[in-house]
Amino acid sequence: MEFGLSQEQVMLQASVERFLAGQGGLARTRKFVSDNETRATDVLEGLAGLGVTGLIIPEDFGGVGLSFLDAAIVAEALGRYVTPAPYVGTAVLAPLALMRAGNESQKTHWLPRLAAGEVVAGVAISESTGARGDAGLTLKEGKLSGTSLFVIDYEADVYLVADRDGGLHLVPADAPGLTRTSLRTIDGTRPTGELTLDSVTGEALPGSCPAVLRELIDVGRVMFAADTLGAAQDMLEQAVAYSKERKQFERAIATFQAVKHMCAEMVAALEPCRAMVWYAAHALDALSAEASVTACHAKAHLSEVGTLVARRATEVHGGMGFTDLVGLHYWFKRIGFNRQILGGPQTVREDAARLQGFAV
Amino acid sequence: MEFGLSQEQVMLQASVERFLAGQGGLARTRKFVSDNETRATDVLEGLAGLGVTGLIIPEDFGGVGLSFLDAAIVAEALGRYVTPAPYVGTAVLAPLALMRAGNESQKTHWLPRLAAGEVVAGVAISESTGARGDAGLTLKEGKLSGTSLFVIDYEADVYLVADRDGGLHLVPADAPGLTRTSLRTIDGTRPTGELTLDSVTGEALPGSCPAVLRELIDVGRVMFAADTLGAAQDMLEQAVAYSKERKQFERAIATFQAVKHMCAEMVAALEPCRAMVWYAAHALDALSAEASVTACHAKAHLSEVGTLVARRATEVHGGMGFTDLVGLHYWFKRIGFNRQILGGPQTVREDAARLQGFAV
Amino acid sequence: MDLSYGPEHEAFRQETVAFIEANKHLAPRPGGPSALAWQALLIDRGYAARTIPRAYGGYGADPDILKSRIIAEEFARAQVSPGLGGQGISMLVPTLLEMGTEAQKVQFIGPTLRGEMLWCQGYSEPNAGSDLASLATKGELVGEDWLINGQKIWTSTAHLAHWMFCLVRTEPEAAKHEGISFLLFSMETPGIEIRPLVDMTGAANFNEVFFTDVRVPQHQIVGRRGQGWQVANSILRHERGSLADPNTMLSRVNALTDMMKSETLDGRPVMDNPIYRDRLMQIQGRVLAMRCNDLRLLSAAVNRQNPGVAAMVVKLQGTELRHELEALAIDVLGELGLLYGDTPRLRGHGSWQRDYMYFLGLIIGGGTSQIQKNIIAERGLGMPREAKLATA
Amino acid sequence: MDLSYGPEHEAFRQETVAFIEANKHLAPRPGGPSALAWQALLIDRGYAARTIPRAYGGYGADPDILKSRIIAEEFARAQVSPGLGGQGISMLVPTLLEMGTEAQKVQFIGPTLRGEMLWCQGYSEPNAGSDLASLATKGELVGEDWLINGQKIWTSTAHLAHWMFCLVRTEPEAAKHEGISFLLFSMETPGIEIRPLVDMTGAANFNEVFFTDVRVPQHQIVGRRGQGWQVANSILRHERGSLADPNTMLSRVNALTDMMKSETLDGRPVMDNPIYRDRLMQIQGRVLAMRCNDLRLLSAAVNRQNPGVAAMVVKLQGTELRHELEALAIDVLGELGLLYGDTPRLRGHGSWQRDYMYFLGLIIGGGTSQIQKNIIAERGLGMPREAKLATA
Repeated sequence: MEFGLSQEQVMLQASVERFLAGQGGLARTRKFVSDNETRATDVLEGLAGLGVTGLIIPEDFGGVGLSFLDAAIVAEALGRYVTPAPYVGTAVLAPLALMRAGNESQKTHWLPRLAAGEVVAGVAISESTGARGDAGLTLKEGKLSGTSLFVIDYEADVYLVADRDGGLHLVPADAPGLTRTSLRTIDGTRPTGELTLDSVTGEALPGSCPAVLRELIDVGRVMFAADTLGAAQDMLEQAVAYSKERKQFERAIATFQAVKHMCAEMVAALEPCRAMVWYAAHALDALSAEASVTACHAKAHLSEVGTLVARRATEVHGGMGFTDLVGLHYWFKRIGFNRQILGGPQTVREDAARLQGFAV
Repeated sequence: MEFGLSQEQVMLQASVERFLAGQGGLARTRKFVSDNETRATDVLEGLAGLGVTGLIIPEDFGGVGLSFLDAAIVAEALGRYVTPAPYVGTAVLAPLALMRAGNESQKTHWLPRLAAGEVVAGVAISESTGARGDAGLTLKEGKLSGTSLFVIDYEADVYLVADRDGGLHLVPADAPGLTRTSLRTIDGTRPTGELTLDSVTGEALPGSCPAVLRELIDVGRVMFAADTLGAAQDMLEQAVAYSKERKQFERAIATFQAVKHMCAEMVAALEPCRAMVWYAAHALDALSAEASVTACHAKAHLSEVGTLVARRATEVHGGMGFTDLVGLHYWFKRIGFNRQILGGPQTVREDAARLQGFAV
Repeated sequence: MDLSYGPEHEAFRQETVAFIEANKHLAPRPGGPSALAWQALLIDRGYAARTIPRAYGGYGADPDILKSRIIAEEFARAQVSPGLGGQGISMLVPTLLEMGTEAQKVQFIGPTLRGEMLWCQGYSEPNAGSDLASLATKGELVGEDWLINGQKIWTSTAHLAHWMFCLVRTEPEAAKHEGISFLLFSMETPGIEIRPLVDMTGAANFNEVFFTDVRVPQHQIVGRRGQGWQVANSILRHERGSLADPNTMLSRVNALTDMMKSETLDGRPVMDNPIYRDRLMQIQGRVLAMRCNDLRLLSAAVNRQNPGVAAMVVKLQGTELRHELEALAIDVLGELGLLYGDTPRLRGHGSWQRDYMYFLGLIIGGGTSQIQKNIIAERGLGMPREAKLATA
Repeated sequence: MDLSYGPEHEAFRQETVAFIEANKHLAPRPGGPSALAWQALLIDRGYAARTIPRAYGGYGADPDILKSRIIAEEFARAQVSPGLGGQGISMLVPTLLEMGTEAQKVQFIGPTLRGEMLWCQGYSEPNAGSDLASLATKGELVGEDWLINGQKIWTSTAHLAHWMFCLVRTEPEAAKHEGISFLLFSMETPGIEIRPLVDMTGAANFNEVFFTDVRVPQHQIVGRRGQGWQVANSILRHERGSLADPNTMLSRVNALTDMMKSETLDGRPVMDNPIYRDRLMQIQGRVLAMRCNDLRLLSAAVNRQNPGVAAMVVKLQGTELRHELEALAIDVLGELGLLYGDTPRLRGHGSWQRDYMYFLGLIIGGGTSQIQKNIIAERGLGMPREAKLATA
């Protein structure tokens, strides 16, 4: 009985965090955003050096063959440092799709490149969790047409796209008939955008099936939940530290009961989320019967708690929290992004209800 | 421009409150509950003496011909004193139904008796806001059959009942084929129960129509909202007073920021509700286009705020709030009753959405 | 209960409507008539600076709250500019009328009303936020001048303003609230540096302002030395309620309603989703409560009654409600609700996200929600002030 | 990550299951076997009083958190009584083992474990609730006896208990926390009066206990004079987490789910209502978080790690969550949710309303939510203690 992280996992997370801190943390993020960078190559290379880009890819294909729990604690670290690097798409979902549904030549071609960080893969599956307007991709006579919005890790070399029937395809960024349009969101650390396909010839993953798409969604949701965990934990810590420093009425504001209770409410809501994210990630690895419902709950619950913490931590900072000076808003906005991507809380909870047969 | 109560209205409410205080307040309520009284005749007579039983009945029929706003401020007073007397059914909804849909002989027979407080009328319309299980009344060949639950002012001499098609009927308490079953709820101040009808001959109100039933529901909702306003206001005042008296850690607990903020949150939520109840009642009187939606919002919003205040006021009292010693739970439970009767907040909000064409 | 404004006021409303109809082509717009000319016309006809004495450049009418409300309502309904606002007109002018010298009134009120003199407010400092009275910007009397050194923050329009009204600590020996003076000075005085303060919305809605040996003539003080706290406090309260106007909230609810009808998710209007619909109804109900409360406040003002706690809760409830309203819009839009800035597919010009953040700023600004709750508990409910701390 | 209990413990689970299967006919029930005989069997076989030394009437096993958990799980699963509980077994016995004299251990532990000696706890007083250390019940040494005068409140099972463990102020001159002693006495001692304390659920779950010249032999003290606060505090913490067991919450969620499938509104199952369904999913998700947190605490206990703040938040979050869960059930039932007591159409034996109120009591009791937040902020987040007040 050992519910928690192994020594190796603690070390993995620590080494990623050490790298992210060393690489500049918030300063690096600010630069990425203000310079309109599209790919933080230095960060990506550093992460590749730590094995992060090949984290879940089997060793046979050049990766390190670790678990979803390992992937989740890396996501947590990236959230904590509001890191502007591609991850959930390129390091988790795209490799996973290839591992589950790719044929040998696809695996042999793509997985080692992804593992090495030589190639970045975007993932276009957001219509599978709810299509806005007329978005959606249709496969007709082997050609893909339509639009897919909110591509995860949009600034990519190749895209994994899902069609309306759940089929998965690889589409290179320079494929004829593919038009890319960048979409700016509040979260400058997560480039996103839309793909418009006009009779594009993609490369189908032959093992595609609803179960694989389902797993992609589940895994993606847990990763964004983990990202929120890290971001919210950092905001909480910043708020507590600030409250001990900041003086008003001749005393540190941390001595005011209202401020203490705001912080207590934050940690009381957030701390159980840590175990929840661990459990949900472990369920992806080892408890398949529970994995989908647990992923939904982790995503929805972390979104709600993350929103609460983002707001309260800002409030504890008073006016400073609202400014760009302390940069707290990078975390606030990242949590906001994580809330909506792959389905907002209500959408995801309805999914949980459906999975249990409570709704049609 | 005068948004608020007239001098006469202020005096009316004050005289009702003075009577209720003089008649014993909480002590009278405790006796009513512990002795399992079915009708607080003394209270009813006193209210009749003040004109409350005939408040909205025209002077021609022995009443005082006042408005729904007057009826609402009386409801508020009754809530404030957790008064165990019939009111919403017998003094408001039954007279209203007769005034709107009764023929002259029905009006002449019933209204003066209701106004005098000689007769108590129960109102059985809860299935019109949501039928539980197989509850509901069917009219077939002039005979009423079926069950109606949660009769308002159940301990009555005559019942106003609604059938499944919205037809309204009067059924005397001793009508052949009528079986009455008392239902105990948390709120001991509001006797309720169910009626089972087996081919009962009622007296139809000839002017019955969906619009009249709609008005009954709207008016009833505003009255229960007003009752919650009074009950919640009293709980808030009790909490503030207690916090100034109660000492822990060598100081009045009112000096603790956590306690102050709990009280501030209560009043901040509750104070705008006063204007809302006034407005909703006035809309029943004079703004017919808005009346139904406004009634829904008043009922739903007061239910939510009432629940918050009931809980927080109890918390401010600490352990004492949980005991029977201070009797705070009479208010807590009355607010709980008001929340569910004639539709809980979600049901009522969906009604508001339907009325605006947002839902089917 | 009488929600009508009465015949005299209804006639005034007709007049107002007619004026707007006849003159709206003169209202300012990019490339069109200027805001200053429009302001002059409005003052001349009594639709701006209505109750300011003619001697100081106003219209000189008797105060009539309903007429003021009617003007606000009708200009809003017609979506025509109601003239100039800003802290000079809304805060400094009333202050001068109450506490200024005759010379100050003559010098400052007219140009301010006409829009020739724009003001910014120098109150908050980095270490004096909720605890404003601990402000440390120093004013020392050197010869005939105040010599000012220090820093202000949250100064909106500092980069546009001609003048500043400013709280400065002039009596360092006095008790905290008694050592402050209220000074007026030109923003062109040497020694003033303005730095824009970018906030989470991405805009620089505010500034930091730094003072290095800024010289201000001795007479440019309002009230007496050390009386600045009282001067400032008499108008601070006006600022708070205006942050959460329920009529603006209602138009946001209506915009949200329209959006929920037109946006689709998986091919169905979002309004068909009962959960979002229920949240919309919750918000609509709460906005209705605040609108009713606002009617009550208006009525109290007209009838010269003290609205008590009903007025104190407006800022706390209103800013929170507005923040939640915007949050619902974002949830309803899902990923589309994340879009911000210059981007395709942007909804509502980005206003949902902007106001979601901006109203979080307002929950904090102008007296944080925590400070508001203290005030409501102490002044509204008569609960005791925070117990005094032992001097450590 | 390893959620298995390992082969040794799985074998132990098999044994436990087999024991329950073979012996459940001996479990107490109305008109059947007695609770005392069952308790004796459980102790004899190591399913109760498992780690209490044999010398004092226990089973004498080494502590093994997983085995204790397995026992709890399997008895719960089989819905068979896990033996006696109560404040004697859960609170006094651990206290005596740690701080009692040999004579006290011998005298009290055995009969307590066997259920022959029931205890109640005399801690809270009307003026000593959140501020327990301000308790005023007086113990004066008169000859060889403590002479006790005062009053306790919130004393559950006082009317059933044979003995009380009680905090009494014996050193009125000492500092607040240093003047308290921990005394044991029989409830049959003359001068004790018990009054039932009816609460909002309508039940008398608690009592008030009054002491008038109650004489307690001098040696019936645990620890030294004035050391009572430390004695009591070492076990108070254990009480708090147990108020919000996530596995109990899970069974309530399941009961609520079943109810939502079976109840109908306007002819359709309530589960078809998307708004109630969403609220159910919210609660289910939050319960899941607390269950995961509980696994983490178990793992920390097994591996002798300090769970830190993860343990401190259980009472605050759990009681709130349980209260909201019951509130949802009431809303789902609508008017049916109001029914309470002996009445037709009652749902869930009235448990929804009862637990809704009872858990509001628990939000307050055992350290109010406000006190919990203080503790979490100070001990969990290292925020400073409440600043000292000036002596007025």
